[in-house]
Amino acid sequence: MEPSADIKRLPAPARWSIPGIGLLKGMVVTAQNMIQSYYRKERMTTVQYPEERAPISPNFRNFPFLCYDGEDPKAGLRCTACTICETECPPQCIYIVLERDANGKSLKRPKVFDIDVSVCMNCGICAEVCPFDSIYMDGEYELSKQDRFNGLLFHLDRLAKSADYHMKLRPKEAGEVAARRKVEVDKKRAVQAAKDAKAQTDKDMAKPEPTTKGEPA
Amino acid sequence: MTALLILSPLILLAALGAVWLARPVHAALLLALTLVLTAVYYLAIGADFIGLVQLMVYVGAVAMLIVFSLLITRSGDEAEEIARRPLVMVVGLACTLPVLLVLLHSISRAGNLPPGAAESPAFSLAQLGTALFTTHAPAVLTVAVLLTAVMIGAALFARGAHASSVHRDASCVTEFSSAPRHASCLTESTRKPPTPNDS
Amino acid sequence: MISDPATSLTSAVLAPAVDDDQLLHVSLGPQHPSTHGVFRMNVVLDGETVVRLKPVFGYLHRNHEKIAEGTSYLASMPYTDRLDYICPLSNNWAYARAVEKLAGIEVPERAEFIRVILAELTRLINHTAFAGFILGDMGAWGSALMYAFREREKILDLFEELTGARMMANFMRFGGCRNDLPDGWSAKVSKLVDEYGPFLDEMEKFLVGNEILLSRTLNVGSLPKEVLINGGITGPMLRAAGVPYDIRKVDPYGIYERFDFRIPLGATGDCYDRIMIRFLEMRESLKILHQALDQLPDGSFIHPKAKIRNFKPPLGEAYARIEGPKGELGFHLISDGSTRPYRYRIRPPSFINLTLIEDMCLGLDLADVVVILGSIDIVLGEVDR
Amino acid sequence: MTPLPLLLTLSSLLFTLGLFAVLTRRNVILILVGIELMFNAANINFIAFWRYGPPDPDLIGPMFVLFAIAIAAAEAAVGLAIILMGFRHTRSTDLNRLDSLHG
Amino acid sequence: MSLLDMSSGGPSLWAPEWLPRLPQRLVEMLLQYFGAPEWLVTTAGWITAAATVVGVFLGGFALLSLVERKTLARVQNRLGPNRAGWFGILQPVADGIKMLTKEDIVPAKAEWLLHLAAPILIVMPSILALGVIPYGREWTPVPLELGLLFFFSVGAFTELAVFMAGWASGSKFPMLGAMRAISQMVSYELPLIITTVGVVMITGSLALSDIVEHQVGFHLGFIPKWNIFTPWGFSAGIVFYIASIAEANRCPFDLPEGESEIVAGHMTEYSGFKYALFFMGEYLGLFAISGLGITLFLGGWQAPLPGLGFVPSWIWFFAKLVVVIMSYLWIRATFPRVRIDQLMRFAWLCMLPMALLTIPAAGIWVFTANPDGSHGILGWLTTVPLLLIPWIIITIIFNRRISPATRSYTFADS
Repeated sequence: MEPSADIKRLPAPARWSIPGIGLLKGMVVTAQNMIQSYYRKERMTTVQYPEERAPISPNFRNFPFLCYDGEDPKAGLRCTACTICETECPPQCIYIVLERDANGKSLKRPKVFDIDVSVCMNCGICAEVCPFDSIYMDGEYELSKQDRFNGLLFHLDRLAKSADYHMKLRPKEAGEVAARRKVEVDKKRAVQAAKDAKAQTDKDMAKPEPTTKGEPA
Repeated sequence: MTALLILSPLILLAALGAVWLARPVHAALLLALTLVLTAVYYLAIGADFIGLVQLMVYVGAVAMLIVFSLLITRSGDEAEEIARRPLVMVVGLACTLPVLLVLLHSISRAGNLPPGAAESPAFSLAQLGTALFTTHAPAVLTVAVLLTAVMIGAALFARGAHASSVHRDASCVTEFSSAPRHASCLTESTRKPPTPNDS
Repeated sequence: MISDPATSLTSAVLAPAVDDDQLLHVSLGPQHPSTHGVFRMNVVLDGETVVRLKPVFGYLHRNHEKIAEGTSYLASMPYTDRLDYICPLSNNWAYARAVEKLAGIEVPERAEFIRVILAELTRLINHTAFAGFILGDMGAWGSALMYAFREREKILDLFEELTGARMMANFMRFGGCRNDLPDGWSAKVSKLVDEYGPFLDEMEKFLVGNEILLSRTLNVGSLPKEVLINGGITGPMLRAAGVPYDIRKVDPYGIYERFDFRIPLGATGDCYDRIMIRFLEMRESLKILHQALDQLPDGSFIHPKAKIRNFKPPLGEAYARIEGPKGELGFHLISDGSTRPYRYRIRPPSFINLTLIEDMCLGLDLADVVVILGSIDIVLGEVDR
Repeated sequence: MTPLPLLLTLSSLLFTLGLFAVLTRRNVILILVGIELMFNAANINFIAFWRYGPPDPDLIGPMFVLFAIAIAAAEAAVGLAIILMGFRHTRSTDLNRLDSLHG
Repeated sequence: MSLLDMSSGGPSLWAPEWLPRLPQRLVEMLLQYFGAPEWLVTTAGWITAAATVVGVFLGGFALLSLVERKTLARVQNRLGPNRAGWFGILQPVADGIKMLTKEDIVPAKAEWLLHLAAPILIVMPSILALGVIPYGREWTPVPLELGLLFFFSVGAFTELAVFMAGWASGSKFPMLGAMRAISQMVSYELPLIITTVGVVMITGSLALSDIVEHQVGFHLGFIPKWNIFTPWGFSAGIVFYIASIAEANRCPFDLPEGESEIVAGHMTEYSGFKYALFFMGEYLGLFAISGLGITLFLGGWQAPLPGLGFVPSWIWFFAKLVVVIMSYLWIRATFPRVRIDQLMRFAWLCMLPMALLTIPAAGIWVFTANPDGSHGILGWLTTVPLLLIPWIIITIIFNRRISPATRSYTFADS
């Protein structure tokens, strides 16, 4: 790579100029900007925030939320407390405790799911790594709190948001997820139904299984 | 008379401070105060033009020059205690007190000056101008020559000083292009001993 | 170590012997309006002339490299955004390239195009903001800065639409990008690229002939080529001095070989050249953007086998570099076969460019220090890491 | 009573103070301060005699003060230039260290 | 005797020309009505007149601080302060409350007396200087015979105040700022004063109202006989304008407080109300120096075109003031700051010679005047080359020194 002979002068400095011409040109530019700021939208891009809000793109991500199906946040929570997000989270702002029944058996749902949003850096890796379509990035942004510690530590009740909310927030992504989940759930239902039918036909004593849903761990 | 009675103690106090105070900047500022108060007195007795010129030249130029020199030479912070050097004190007083006595003596003997001479009315600017360019024209010319000489002289002094410091000289820029001389500047820049401020 | 003092740069400036107590020790920073962050320079002044200058780094040290050695490869990606936060996407790219080299991952063509587009947009952002910042350092009351930020905002809006965040993009993935371009995004970029030329014209009209700017920058802060090369300076600073070194040309990466663009070179390497080189580079970036947008192929935006979780590159070592807007940005990774890098090291252009600041500033005014610092174009997030 | 004697006393005191400063100060710039005080004392005398002395139709008193002010300014400028020159050589404004006549 | 008796001499109380003096006249009449002694009436009248001027310009200061921010914001494509009150009209009040309620910090190393005196001393001369400017045909607050000299004499205190602020703070940035300020002010005061000498020579008076009266009338029926429209006056006006920017510490000569280099210069260690006083002093000084420039070169309170005499004269003065100050704002929004050595070189090698040349040019202009006061071709033929040739020389030197044309950029082949 060698300098070529292709010599090009930059816009123009004339060999002779009257002192002050360059400054006057600059003043013309500023004057143009000032006048055009009154009638050209590209010049005056200010959005007066609390009254008007700039549109948020569907991709915008802020802090994570947990998605649940149906009406009940407790019952419909997709999260299985697998702690993948907890381990992958770069600033380690997620804290999960698995809920167990009296026998110590995993109930596959979180007893505690905390996200410290004062630590979270909105990277979205938790949403990316989640295999259960449970955690997504929220678009909510007015989150300032008087209480710096407890106010910014989001618990499960604060984090859980319905699938409808997700659908409203990011229709495309949520639509894909919903379609995929529907297929999966249908398949699972079919498998389950087949299994149930088989069990029924075996007609042996099979305890009536609650048809909640079982996600593969 | 009232003005004088009010102002003269202030003038003397300020002058005393200018002579006595240890920190040079205080002394310079009190000199400025002395000159300002004197100018106020001039204004009070009707010598408006002189008073304003005194303000402009002494406060605006001379005091500023002195203060600026103190800043440049960074002697603004050193205290200079006359009182700590008794010998100097004694010699100084020994030399100045006789002068003061002689002056006061001659003033006290000058009682036979025309007493209470008709107070000169405040002069007008036109009067002053006329006098300046007729009666005193040679003096004006002389002062003009003097001031020109001073301006050139001061400029030459300053210029000589400028040339002696390497600061932003054209040669500095051209020297940069002679690479071999400065190939060492990477190591050179770390050569300085640590300064107290570096910690 | 010390050569003949008579020939050394510093002693030439210090020619009149100066007592140390006559000098003024000023600490520029860490809280100072124009140190571009928490950076500190211990300046020793004779009058207003700099006789010594010692940069003090580390006020923004965040232990990034060590943290990265304790987390998975992917978890370091969002941290690279925070290195040079003016241009996060080129940091993403450099890191992604290093990991791809380490693991031998192929990148689909479309992803390469997306990366080039983003990197060149980032270059536009950086150089535009640079012009504003340096004018601010010179004391222009923010007009140029505001114009620059106005245009930068437009690009940031596009980034937000694509990556979900304006600055902290976290967009590149090993083997591609995180998501595909949204509908109509490339059309918006085309429109922006078309409008950027007139904006650059306006900025050049505003700045190029400005007599005060000329007198502040001409012959200020230049160093001989050899010193710059020995000091490891890269990027526009080096090219302003006339050294044809641009990694996009000398060690082409990605798909830069397919594009037709040129590398502008200055002659003296003073602050004025540094400004002008950046303006010329922006024009070349626009050319690249035009070509890339025209040729943007369809296809996958990420390698189908790219792993997100449990990513374990084979044992080995890789160094990958790109031509970041500020210079050569490189990542050196050593893998021990686990999910975490054994060694993670960044070559930050801001930091290395900053190391020669004393040599550039000696013998100049305090006001020049600020301009020179501005012309180096540092971001403290990258300097201190 | 005419304030003339009072004014003359004031100016003598000022003059003496200036003289004392010139004799005792070590810093060259402060010696200049003393000289300015002495100039000022002389000026007060001129004004005093113009104002309270015999009639002065030619305005000799104010005229003298004008010229004195001009010359004092010139003197200060040149004096300080010389001091700064000396300062560049010796890095000091102490009179005791400005004793060599060569650079 | 009626309170609003018009027969007591002087023009009508309600005449627009006398409007600015209305408070003074009202106070005088009120006191006369209650039979106050003569000296009290006069003194109270003077105090009211002074208070009027100070009030007008303090209001102007508040307004300018808002207008400056709004204008700069518009130039930079922002909106500027618009939250306090309608269009941000209450922003100065909000600023004032903020400044007043802030903690007043005196550094431990500061000399508290000088530290306190500096902001006061910086406001005082500006207010004093505002007193002698003729704002209208009937409105010169203090019609001094030595008005011009008075203006520059009190202006000398500004430098002293800046020095005191810088030195008494006991800190390094203020010290650097003070050194810059002193060298800058001393250097630019010289051309500033010298350019006014030409005006004084033409007018033959140091009284500012005489200077305005001398510029009355129109050439050819429509070009005002302002000093700026003469060759020497044009040159002097340019020099005066540049020097006044420097004297008012405005961009591009705002080195003493150059915030990107020395934080805030001499004001670094100030806070709260003292800091506000510095700003007040700066803005009042800006008003004063622009007012002086208008008086000397732009015809003071006179209308710019014939037939506009029906508008009260003080309105013209303030209109001109607005134009001049807007030009300062425009410059501030555009220019970078110069460096200290360039500033000094510019002052001594360009401003001072050009200022000095206006004196002989003005002298020639007086000598070549026709007996009726008009100027023939001779005056133009002699003064124009006298002033133009140095400008050309300066242009040539300038082009040698900084020319972007010497720069060329190559492109590397791949």
